[in-house]
Amino acid sequence: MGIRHGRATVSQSQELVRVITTIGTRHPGKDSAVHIAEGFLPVPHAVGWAVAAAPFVVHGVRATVRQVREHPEDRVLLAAAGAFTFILSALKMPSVTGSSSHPTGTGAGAILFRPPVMAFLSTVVLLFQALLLAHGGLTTLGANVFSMGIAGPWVGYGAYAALRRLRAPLEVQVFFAMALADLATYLVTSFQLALAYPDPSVGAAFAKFATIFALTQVPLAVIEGLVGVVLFRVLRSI
Amino acid sequence: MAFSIDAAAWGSPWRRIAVADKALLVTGTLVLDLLVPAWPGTLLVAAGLTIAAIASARVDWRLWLAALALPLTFVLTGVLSIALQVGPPAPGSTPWWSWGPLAVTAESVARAGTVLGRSLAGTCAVVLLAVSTPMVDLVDAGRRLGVPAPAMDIAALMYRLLFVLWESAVTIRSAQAARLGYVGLRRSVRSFGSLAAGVLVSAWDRSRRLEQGLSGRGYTDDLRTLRHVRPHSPVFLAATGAWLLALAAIGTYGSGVLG
Amino acid sequence: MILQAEGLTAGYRSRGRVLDGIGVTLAPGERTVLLGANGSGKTTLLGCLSGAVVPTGGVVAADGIPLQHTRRGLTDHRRRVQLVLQDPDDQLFSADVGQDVSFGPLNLGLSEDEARERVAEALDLLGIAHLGERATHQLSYGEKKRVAVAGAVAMRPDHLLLDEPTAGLDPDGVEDMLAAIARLEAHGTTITMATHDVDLALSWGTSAIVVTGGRAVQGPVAELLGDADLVTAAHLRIPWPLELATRLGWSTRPRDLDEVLRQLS
Amino acid sequence: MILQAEGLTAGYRSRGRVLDGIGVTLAPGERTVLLGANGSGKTTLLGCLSGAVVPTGGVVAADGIPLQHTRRGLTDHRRRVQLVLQDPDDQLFSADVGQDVSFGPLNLGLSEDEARERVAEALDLLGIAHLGERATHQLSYGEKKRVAVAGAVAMRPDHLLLDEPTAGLDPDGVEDMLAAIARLEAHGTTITMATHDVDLALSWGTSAIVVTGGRAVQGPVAELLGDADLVTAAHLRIPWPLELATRLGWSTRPRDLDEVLRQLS
Repeated sequence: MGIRHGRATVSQSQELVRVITTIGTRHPGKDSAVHIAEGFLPVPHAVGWAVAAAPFVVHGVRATVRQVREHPEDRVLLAAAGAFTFILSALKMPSVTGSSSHPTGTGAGAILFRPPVMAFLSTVVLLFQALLLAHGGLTTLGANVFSMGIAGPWVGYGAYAALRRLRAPLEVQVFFAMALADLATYLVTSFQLALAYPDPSVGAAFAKFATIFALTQVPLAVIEGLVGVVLFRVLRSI
Repeated sequence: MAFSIDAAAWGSPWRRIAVADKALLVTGTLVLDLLVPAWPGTLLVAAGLTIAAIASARVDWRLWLAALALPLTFVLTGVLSIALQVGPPAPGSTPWWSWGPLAVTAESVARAGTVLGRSLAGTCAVVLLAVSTPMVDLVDAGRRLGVPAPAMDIAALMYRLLFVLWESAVTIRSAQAARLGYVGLRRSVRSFGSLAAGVLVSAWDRSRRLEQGLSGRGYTDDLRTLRHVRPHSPVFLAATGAWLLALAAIGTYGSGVLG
Repeated sequence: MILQAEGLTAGYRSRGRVLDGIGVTLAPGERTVLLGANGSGKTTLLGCLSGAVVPTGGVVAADGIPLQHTRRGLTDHRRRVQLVLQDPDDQLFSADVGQDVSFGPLNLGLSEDEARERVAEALDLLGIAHLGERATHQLSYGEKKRVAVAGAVAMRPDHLLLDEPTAGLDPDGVEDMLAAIARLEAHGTTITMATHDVDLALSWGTSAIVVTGGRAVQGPVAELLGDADLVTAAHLRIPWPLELATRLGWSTRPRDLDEVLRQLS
Repeated sequence: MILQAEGLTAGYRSRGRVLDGIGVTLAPGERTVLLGANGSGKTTLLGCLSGAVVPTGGVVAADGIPLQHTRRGLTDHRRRVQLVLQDPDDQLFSADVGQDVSFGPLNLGLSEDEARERVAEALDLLGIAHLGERATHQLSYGEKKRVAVAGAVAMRPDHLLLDEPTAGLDPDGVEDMLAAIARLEAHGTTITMATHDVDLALSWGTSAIVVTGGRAVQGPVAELLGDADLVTAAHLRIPWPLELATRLGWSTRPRDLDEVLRQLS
């Protein structure tokens, strides 16, 4: 036995087709339906959502800075938390429909690290997603931070806190925190799109966007909730 | 080796250009992209940036196309949703197709076309920044802009840990798949949940170890390092200026002609 | 079962082609060692053979039947070929050892009793029956490595591919791992291991695959590792018994200390 | 500078006492190898010597002056003693190689220009000047390991403690690392390394420290590694040249292939 030679030559056009069709298997975070892509929002909307998100992010940065001034070692821990959020959102989740989908992970983040910190970490995560995965955008960053970094974590955290007060089992708390955080993110995104393209009215447009994205997002939210239950079960057993 | 955009950025000839210069090109283009009439403005933007990317920034054309295709799912879903109207068509619109409360009109298709163009051109601009500027350079730029050091330290560490954790995630996932953990939805959800837990545990473990490693290197508060100093490039700035002016001029002229 | 690869190509856009037309054969009864520099593509090759990596060209075949990268094809393949990677930390994802080892059997659809039996058998073969109820994060590195192998063994594969099974172990740990591997072989499993340790490769292996420049050369281990040109090209080192034999002008190829001593006396 | 430990005890709540009264001396001009089984406490001992781990008892002293575990005392100590951990991912925090290496010098309070000079010197000594602007995550394992050493070298320490510097490297990578270590020695740095590779320990080291059961034995490397009782107790293995010499009844202690050949001829 020796070295084997011979390799098929692939034409450029075949190569192109192959690159485009296989990128999803090699590239994390190919397609999620929840981040508004670059160029999708008119200038007033892009600016408006950035202004709306800014106070939360600034508050998050302040909270984070205060925390690491007191505990310098938390710098690495918080970075690990952010990296975890990014990785989770870049992983392909099992899906019912067969289309690939990614968890938002903001529900778990909100429970583990609290919403203010998540506002800051999510901003960095979204910036990384825009620049490392061409996922989301820069002019749409404010809108995406609002839906994924603010609305999602607060709704998730709210559900978690309310169910905790009601003494619901941990599994139930986690399921609803994760699922509702995901749902809230997608509903806010639908609302943002409806506001930008109110055709003919914001209400009708919201119903339209919400319905179309619901096809992928509702099963996804349920699965994300179930994944959360497994996640916290494993964490508790360690 | 999943992050091909990042890999391209580290080897880009445009890495030598100051981040501020590139930021001017990209943000200027992004703003004009949203302001100029979409057709033919956005096509011009996309074409110009593609030429700049492939001819000057030496981006592999396969990577360029693949990166532009990444937001495709969202863009197509979004654009088709905009083309589809719900409720009675506005007075004066030209209906092309209707079914019950649903309608597609010339105006809604035009709007969808506008968004499609802006999204394509905008994605070109963001990807051009992404393939020519590694994250560390952007973090340094953030520090110069006065973002608090701890926040930038966390962003920089996040970027570093990302790759370490990604390796873990890929390994855990393939180990699970090898033992048939992704056969059937039920098992898949369980495996994915324990994958998430595994990555989180590994994140904690890594952060604790890195914290110890750093304290051995004298880490007390800020993570001070040397920064790359890249002078402004007059040629690049002149070209950027000319490009933005041309875009603005065509935009103004175009809106006069096309209304 | 004979596991083969032919004309295998694989690569990543950022690094170019890692494997560039590779053909190898893993036959039952052989002990194959896989050698090559860091980054030469050893791990990618193991990934292709196990089905974890989809090659860009070429085929992987089990008993002559090409592997289909469909859900069905991969499931069948994974029952017969198992890969254990170098770092055990990322392969143990359950809280305790027994749970982790039972992951595969339960996914095969076995009953709890059958799975329990498989777990006991696998732990036994690896010599770690006493660890069954321990928490995975409390184990030593060497114990973790053996648990990771047990997880694959519980699938009862025909072929077990091990990436650096002895790396990072102390000399006693290496001996324990090799003893466990010998028990697995006696149990009918064909073992292939990738290693940087050329002395170990020579003393343990029968067949060798040397990967260099995207290509692979396969042959008897003592022959390949004694080939100075190949060893240099592959950034390896000639094992000391072969180096000693060459320098003394022997025509034999001793594989370890005992064979050297026999030759000397 | 002589680095010493006396009566050192250390432990973790979960594992009990790891070091139980250890005394060692690291003298300039010596090449000390630290040997012991996985979990024997080698890494803990290195941690104590570098100041990273606070011992529960005993002292670490530099030129006879005991180390104080205050911020001031530790800062002084770290200028002179640097530890490089086994896994480079535990120490490299920056995604940019040059920036990472500059961390130590800037922490010493050096100016940017001086720091830049130190970075260039350190990368040069490690033979990785070409990696200065590369991304940490794109490096091979061997390259990462050398960058981690460069980060310590940029502090210009008198003593460099390396935990498993050659583990996981291919034979070429091991050679590159040893060549870099030789340059550092020529530059005046005293090197101590912990390793599982007894053959390497014998051929490279002059003095050895064997850690077993919480205690340490220090002596000439060929003597300790030829001591069958000690080697067995410490879960090690006798290096092949010493084993060969014993089996052939030689009175000499050859350290590597060349010395074996000289004896044979």
